[in-house]
Formats: sequence, C-alpha cells, structure tokens
Amino acid sequence: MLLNQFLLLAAALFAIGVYGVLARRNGVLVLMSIELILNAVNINLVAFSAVRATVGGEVFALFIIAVAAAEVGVGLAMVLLLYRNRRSIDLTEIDQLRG
Amino acid sequence: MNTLTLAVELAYWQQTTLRAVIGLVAVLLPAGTLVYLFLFKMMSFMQSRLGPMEAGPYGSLQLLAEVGKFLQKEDIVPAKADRVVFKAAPFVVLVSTFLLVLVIPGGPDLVFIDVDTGIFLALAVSSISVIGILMAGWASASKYSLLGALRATGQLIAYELPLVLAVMGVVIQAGTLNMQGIVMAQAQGEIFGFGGIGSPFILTQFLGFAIFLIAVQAELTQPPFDMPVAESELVTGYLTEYSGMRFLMFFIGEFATAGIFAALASTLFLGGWYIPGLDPTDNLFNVIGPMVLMGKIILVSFLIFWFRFTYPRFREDQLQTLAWKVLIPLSLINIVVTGVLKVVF
Amino acid sequence: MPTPKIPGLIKGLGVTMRTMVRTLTKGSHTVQYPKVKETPTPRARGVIALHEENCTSCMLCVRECPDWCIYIEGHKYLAPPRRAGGKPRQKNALDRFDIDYALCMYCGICVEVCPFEALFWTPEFEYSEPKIADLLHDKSLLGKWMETVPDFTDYEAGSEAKKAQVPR
Amino acid sequence: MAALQGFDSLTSGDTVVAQNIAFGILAVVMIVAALRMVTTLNVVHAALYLVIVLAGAAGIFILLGAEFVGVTQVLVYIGAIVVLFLFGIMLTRGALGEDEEANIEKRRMAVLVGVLVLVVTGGAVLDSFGDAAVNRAAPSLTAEIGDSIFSQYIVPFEAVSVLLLAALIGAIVIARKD
Amino acid sequence: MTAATDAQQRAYIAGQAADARVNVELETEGMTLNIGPQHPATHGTLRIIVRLDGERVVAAEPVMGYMHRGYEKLAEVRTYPQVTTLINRIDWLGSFANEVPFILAAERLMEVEAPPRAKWIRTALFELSRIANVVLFLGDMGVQLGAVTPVFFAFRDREFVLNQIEAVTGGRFHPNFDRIGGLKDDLPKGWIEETKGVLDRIRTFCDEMEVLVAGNEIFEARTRNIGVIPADVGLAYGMSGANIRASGVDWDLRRDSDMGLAHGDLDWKVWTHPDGDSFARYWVRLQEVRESCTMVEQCLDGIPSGPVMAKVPRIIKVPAGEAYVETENPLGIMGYYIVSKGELVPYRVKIRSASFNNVSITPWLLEGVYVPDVISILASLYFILGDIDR
Repeated sequence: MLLNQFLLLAAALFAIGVYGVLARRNGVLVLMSIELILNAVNINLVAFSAVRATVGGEVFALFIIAVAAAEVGVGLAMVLLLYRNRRSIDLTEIDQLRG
Repeated sequence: MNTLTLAVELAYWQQTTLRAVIGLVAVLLPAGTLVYLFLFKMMSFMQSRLGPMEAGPYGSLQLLAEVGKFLQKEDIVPAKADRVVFKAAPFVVLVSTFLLVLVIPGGPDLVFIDVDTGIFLALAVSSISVIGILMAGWASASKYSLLGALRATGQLIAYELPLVLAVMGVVIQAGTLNMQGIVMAQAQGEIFGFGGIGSPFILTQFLGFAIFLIAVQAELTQPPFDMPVAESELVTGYLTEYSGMRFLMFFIGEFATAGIFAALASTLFLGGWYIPGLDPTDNLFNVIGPMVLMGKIILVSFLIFWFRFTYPRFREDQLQTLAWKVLIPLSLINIVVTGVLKVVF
Repeated sequence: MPTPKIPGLIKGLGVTMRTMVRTLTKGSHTVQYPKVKETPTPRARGVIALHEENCTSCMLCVRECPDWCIYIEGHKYLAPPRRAGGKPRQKNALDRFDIDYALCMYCGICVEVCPFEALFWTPEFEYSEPKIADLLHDKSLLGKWMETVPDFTDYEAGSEAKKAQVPR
Repeated sequence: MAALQGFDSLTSGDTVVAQNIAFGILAVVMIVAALRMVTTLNVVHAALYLVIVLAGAAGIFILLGAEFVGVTQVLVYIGAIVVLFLFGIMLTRGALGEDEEANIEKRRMAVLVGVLVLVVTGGAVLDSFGDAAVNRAAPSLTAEIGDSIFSQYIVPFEAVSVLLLAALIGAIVIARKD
Repeated sequence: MTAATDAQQRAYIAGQAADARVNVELETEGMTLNIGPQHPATHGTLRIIVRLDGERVVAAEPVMGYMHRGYEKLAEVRTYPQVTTLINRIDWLGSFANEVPFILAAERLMEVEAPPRAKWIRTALFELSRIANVVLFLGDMGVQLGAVTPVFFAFRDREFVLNQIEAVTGGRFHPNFDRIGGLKDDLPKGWIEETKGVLDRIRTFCDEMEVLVAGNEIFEARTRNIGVIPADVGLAYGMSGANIRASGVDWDLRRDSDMGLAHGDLDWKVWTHPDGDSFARYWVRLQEVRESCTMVEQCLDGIPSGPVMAKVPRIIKVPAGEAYVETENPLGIMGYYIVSKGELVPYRVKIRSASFNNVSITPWLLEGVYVPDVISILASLYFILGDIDR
C-alpha cells in the first residue's frame, strides 16, 4: 500500500467536508461536515504514523477524537439553544449577535 | 498468531469460511439454548406452568417452530415509515451481536481474532446496536417507537459507562486487554499465594462482577431495566412496528447478545474456558473449552434471566439515578482500590 | 430513589425459585389439555341436554330465553284414549327442538323455567365446530347429551332443598 | 478484521493484494457515503451516512495497523458522537423534516472551494510523497500507545481531559434554560 | 356558556398551557400521545389522550365509551331474571357481586327478604368474587410495572376460587345465581371443606405477593408518593372502595350501611392507609383480600340451616315504585336505581358503577407525572372496562 492512497482519500473527505460546511445551512449538518474534516485529518495522522512506524500519530488521532467529542457536545448544545430561540436551526439566520 | 490446530493445513479462504460458520454457530447456539432453557422452560416453571411441550420432546423443537412461524409472517412496513432505514435497522443490531462474539476465546487456540484490544473492542462494538435501535425507532414513524428508541439510547449510553468501568478492575488485575490474556491470568494467577484454583476474578472483583451484571441487564433492556421495550407502557417500544423476519432478527439479537454478554462475564470473572486443576496450555482445552464456557454461560445467564422474571421495572429517572449515583461511583472506587492494591502487591 | 435494601429483592428471588422447584418436583398447576382433561364440577353449565319425553313443547323456554336461541316447532294430535271408550286426548308432538349454541350465553334460564324437567345441564364442553352453523344442535343431538348428565349432587348439611332426580 | 487475520496466513504478496482490495472497497464506500451525507436533504439519513463514513475510517485505521485507534473510533464516534447527533435531531423535532437546500449560487461556490481544496492538497500530496509505502509488519501495540500517552504526551493528555470537562460543563450551561 | 363550548374552552386553555409550559432542563417539543383505545395497559378499550412534554404529562383526558353496551337500555326490555344474567357482565371479574345490589333493590321493591341461609351464602359468594377480582389486581399490578411472574400466580390461584364459585353456581364467570328472594340452589356437599382449602391457598398467595411485589424495593420506588390522592379530592371526584380507603377515608358500606347481607354478623376490619399513593392502594387491596378470606371462613362456619328461597311468585312482577341499593363491590360502590311500573320488565335501571367514578379523577391525577407513572397509577386505580362503560 502506498501512503498516497490514504492521503488522497483523506483529501477527498476533507474537500467533501469543506463543501458541506459551506453549502449546508442546517446547523447539525454543518457539525457533521466538521466531523468529516476531522476524520480526514485522523486518517492522515495514522497513515503518517504507520509510515514512520511510531505511535505518535496514533496518539494524536486519539486526542483529536476526544476533542471532536467535546466539540460535538458544545456544538449540539448551541444548536439546541438556537432551535429554542428561533424555532429553526438554519445557520444563515444567525447573522446578528442579538439573541 | 491464531492458527487452528487441525490435522490438515487449510487454505486461507477455507479457514475464513470455517471461522464464519463457527461464528454463526457460536452466536446462534447459545441464543437458542438460552431461549429454550430460560425463556421457555425456566420462566414457565417459575410461573407454575409447563411451557411448550408439543414440538419435540418437552417442546425442545419449539424454537424452530417459532422461527418458522416468524418467517411465514408478512413483512409489514408502515406506510409513513422510512423504508430503507426501517428495513436496515435489525441488521445493524445483528452486526453488533456478531462482532461481539469475535473476541471471546473458546480454548487456548480457539479464537476468532486474537487482538490486543480484546475486551475494549467488545465494548466498542456493543455500542453499535444503539444506532440500530435509534434507526428502528425513528424509521417506524410511530410515537411509541420513537419514545422507546430515545429511552433505549439514554439507557444504553448511561450503562455503557458502568459496564466499561466494571471491566477496568479486571483489566488492571490481569494487566492486559486481551481476552486470552485475561483467561490465562486467571488460570495461572494465585490469590495471596494460594494458586490451587487459579484466580477467578469473581473472588477479587466481586463488586465489579455485580456491577457488570447489573449493567449487562440494562444493556440487554431486560427487566428491571426494560423501559425501552416496556409492553405495558410503550407497547414494546421500538419493536412495535416490526413483524415477521425483522422482528425475529431483533429477537435473535437480544438473546444472542444475552448469551455473549454472559460469555464475556464468564470470561472476565469466572475464568472463561478454564476449569481449575488442569494445565491451561493443555490441548485438551481446545476440545472441552467451549463446553466449559457454555456451562458458565448458562450459569451466568441463569442469574440474568432469574432477575428478568422476578423484578418489576424502574422508571427512567430512577434508572439514570442508579447508574450515575450508585454504579459509576462504586465502579470508580473499585478501580481505585484495585489499582492501589495492584501497585502495593 | 431510596438505597436498595437487599432483603426485599432477594426474598422475591426466593419466591420464584421456590415456585420453580415446586413445579419441577410436584408438577405444574396447568394440564396439557387434549392429553389430560380436567373434570368440571357436576353443576358446570357446559351444554344443555333434552329429555324429549318430558317436553310438551309449551314454549316457556323459548319465551324466557334472553337470546332467543331456542327454536321449537310442534303440532297437536289426538292420541288414542287411555281408557277404552274415553275421549281421545289432545297431545303436543315435538317436531323440532333446536338450540343454537352460537347464540346461547349459558345463563340457564331455560333449564330453570322448564316446568316438566325436560332440560338439564351437563358439564360436557367439547363440542366446538369448525363451522358456526354446526353449533345448532337439533333434538337428536340434544337427546344424546342426556347420557352425560350427572346425577344431582347431595346438599351441604343444613339444607332444606330437595334433591331432584335425573330421568334416565 | 479480515485483513488483519491475513497477516500470518497469507504470503506477503497476497497480503498486499488483499489489503489493496480492502482499501479500495473502503475508500469507494466512504467517499460515496460522504457525498451523500453532504447532499441528502434528510438530516437523519445524513447522520446514518456519517456512520458509514466513520465505520469506513475505523476500517482504514485497522488496515493501517492502528487497532486501538480503530476501536476507539467505533466506541467514541459511532457509539457516542453519532448517537448524540441522532438524539439531538430527534429531540428537536423541527429538524426532523426535510432540510431545504441552499441556493444555487452558494452551492456553486462551495463546490468550487471543495474542488480547489482537493486539487491543491492532492497535488501537494502527490508531489511530496510520490512512492512512500506503508509497510508496517505488525499492528502497533496498545501498550506502546498507553506508555507514550502517559509519558511523552502527558501534558496534552491532561489538557484534553480539562477540555472535555470544560466542554461538558459548557454544554450543560448552554443547553440549560433557567 | 353551554357545556360544549365550556369543554372546548377548557381544552383550548389546556393546549395553551401545554404550549407555554417548558421543560426547564432541556426544552423539547410537546407531543400528543394516545394511550389506548388499544393499549396493553388499559386492559380493554379505555383511551387516554395525554399531552406530553418530554416524558412528562401536561394534560390527560380519558375518553370512555369504546365498549359501551347499553346495559341500562337493555335492562328495560328484559324481565328481572333476565337482567340478572345481563349484569353479570358489567364487572366481569367479580361477576357475582354485580347481581347482589340489583337483586337487593328488586327485593326491596317486592318487599320480600331472603332467608338467613341465603343471605349467608350470598355473603360468602360475594366475598369470594371479591377475592377472585382483587387477586387478579394484585398480580396485574406487577405486570403493569414489568414483573411478568405475579400475574401468572394470580391467574393460577384465582382459578381455585373460580372453581369453587363454579361448583356452587355452575358458571365460572357468569354465575347468574342470585334470585329475587334467595338463591337458585343450595350448596353442594363437601363445598365448605374445599373452600377452606382454597382460602389457605389465597392466603399463601397474599404472602407471596407481599414478598414478590409489595416488598420489592423497585416496586416501592415506583409506587410510593406516586399518584397521591388526598381524601377530599378523592371524595369530590366520587371515588369509592379501596381507592378512597387508601387515602385514609374509613368508609366501607359493608360496615357502614345495612346492605342486606350478613356482614354485620361477621368479625372483620376495614383497612385504610394514610398515604393515598399507588402503593397504599395496592397495600389496602392486599389486606382486603386477606380480610375477605377470614370473612368467607366465618361465613362457612356460621351458615344457618333453612331454605335458600323465600316465597315468591313464579312469574315475577315487581310492584310500582323505585328503589336504590348500593353495595361495596370489589371495585367500589355499585348501586342500582330501579324504577318499576309494576310490569314484567323494569321501567328504568340506572347503574352506578365504581370504575366510572374512579377513572374520572385521571385528568387531575395524571397532570405532571411521567409516562411510566401513568401506567402505574392507572393500574393502581384498578378499573374494569366493563364497569366503566357498561
């Protein structure tokens, strides 16, 4: 297996994630797209770690998974708050800082 | 790593097929046995009746009759349901069950995969079934199903924690996540210098065992934790809209998972395929190991089903209170004590 | 939630375990019906039997039946006089006596109102039919049930009721 | 898992073929699922597609010999994060229905940016790591990962635990309504 | 304001209140859930519309009448003996007890009185049918809370009671044994002895239930302080029977009024419980079954000898007049108001059944409880659908 195939897969996922973040208006879907991006990064880290035969990359992937969990928790809480205040989770609607 | 000690050398695909077949048997056989022994017979005896008696001697073929009945039934999909998700949900639950069985060793050389992460893998794949349950509940387009699925999710997530934490004590004591390693640690260990019966962790980790059993009961959504499928409240919750083969798959999933969790409990706490007094590396265990394990599975699941047939169910908030305020602190204490003792001795 | 006290939970387990042991050693309380049959009490209202000789087709049972499930047809005929030279007697002949058990609700009013003791309860209960129309029992079938009518039971001490006899 | 078992039983040449086939299947499934995820209008379906992508990623990790990361991926992502998503979606039933698609112009721009990202990073990757091969003899040991977390990476580890705690409290504070 | 618009108004206000009320923890959407008419917990066809916020009930409204069979109207075209077979089917679990108040009312109109032996046997059967009825509740409460085993015990031991009832009356469920002026028949030989054995079984059953259900900590956690009915509210809603005795009201018609049965000659106790919650209702019924056992036992020992039937004409025509008789039935107070114009059939029969009033409290009682508690509260109120809808 070549390193490139993993990196290209990760790049594809990253690009799809970027598209999702930019194109979707639904807050939950944006969060999911961010997860996609984080996963692409994880694949990269683990692939590099495999090439160099160390565990450093893997440890970082683990950290990213933990951070992603935290991010989803806070993100979903914000989406819920948004839904509560606006009865909608369309992110284009929160273009002002007023509650 | 893992080669089956057989007289003939098998090609890779042959080995893989063999593994798949054994895996099927390893899931379905305990499930069938448990359903017959406990759901049909023990429950009936506890209620002063006989249970099925007609199909086969003492109704032993009743299960096949039931399967036949379910297969004949029409596969109904509610009109407003999300067809694809609705149909896929039971498979997701079954996938979780079949992945679970992979880590359980049946003898010194009888393993499906001998991975480093062993018990961790088992606990990880056991959480896949939550997705299946949520899919089933949401796709049914029924309020009862959705409520049941939400309850199930809350419950399974809450009890995943005590489950994992209860196992931690064993892992600390054995010094490995590998299931085979845990069995060996129990077979070769000794309790304060006395090694006559090895060191089944139930003796040193009784608290862990108790917490594990309670958490398993909750993971299986069995009484006293059966709110997600409570018939008198939610009309069997996320199973409400299922019929025929797909209901059967949920059913198999439930009892196969019961068997596998019992197998996990016996591997972690009762010494798995090992019986005291023999050499654990003996080739004999490749033959009698699965049977010993089966015996222990029946023993542990007897407890599980005994509770099931005796107790009424908790309420959602009481269940969460029990998990967060009782089980998790207790298992944390257990971990700390085990860790300290491990370092001291 | 109060802290769980062990005894209640454990004692509950004991009850189910005791029941299991009792079922295993002394047998269950249920019976395997077609193979083992329980005998109902003699008074059980299973099916109504007709003692045709006693019936005068007086139609009392038909009128009193809340479900109108009894059908009687008869005709009058002149029977030869009992004594030679007497007048011929007018008698009622029973052409049809049907009870539709698809309608019957087993209240027993017909048996009770019968002034000539022509109807009797029997505890027999195995007469289900695949077709609902077959539940209409005619006079010959109702007569056959007579064989299964048990004798009336004795009364408990202190009773002043008189024990009736079943005509055979 | 199948690929892992192959290590001992297959000759090294066969292993590579098997691994490449496994990778190919996983990659195609992941990319298709990811595309469906960002384009589907049904939020629950999107979450389920996300499950497929994440499971595929777990497979990729195992293919790369990083068992522990793969299992953690299943436990945390599939077992917790996606469930959290689904839970959130089902609790706010307003989000359950069909989501309306963004306007054409915005979508076009997003496609443009996505393709640009792909081209740039892909080009860079191809340029830099032309023929570097992944050749790990055996899966990395869990014990090794544990050791390095608690020695070399102890500070980030502690930082992550604090972050998790902060996120926990933050989520409760945000979502609670007093 | 007419009644219809009044009800609409209240429904509208309830809806507004439901919309305005939010869960402080995490706001979730309101949802209307139909519990019933086909639902395992309503054992029949009761429908309860609950508006939920999360799993908390904001408003509940019972909808009755899915099983209405028009007994009051049917009774107007039935002769008095025929009405007896009809009303067996109102509370189908304690069917003999249904006959008693009707027969007593008719007897009052006809100014006949059953001979003492008939009264004592009536009392024994009355209490036996109470046992048959409430025993099932004791097991059913377990199954509503998720314990599968108690209900099988209940069915098992109820069977013995039903056998005894069948041995006397000929019918397990629909005895049709009471007659104006006495009873259809006397006791068969050996019945008293057998019944005493059955009573021992029932006592054992009560002990088992005390351990398996009432003594279970989970059961207590599910029922203590759940569905508390204060005495005044319960009385205002017209509740009766064990439901109101569990709220501390010491009121039992068997003791407090002369029902025309032999209860006054027996030595027994009215059980009450101060709490008024679901557990209290279970506990009171458990004690009542035990008390009924002692009552039946005393009846069996004390049956006077004599006839079981007073002198009544063969064709029963009840003189013109009206009478209302209520008795303490297994589910609560059951009363029959009979208006006669001196014909073969009653002119009007009004049935006051206990369950109808007991269920009427649900909108008040279910507000603010969780969905699982809806089930346990409904189970503890113990209604029979036939007794609600008639």
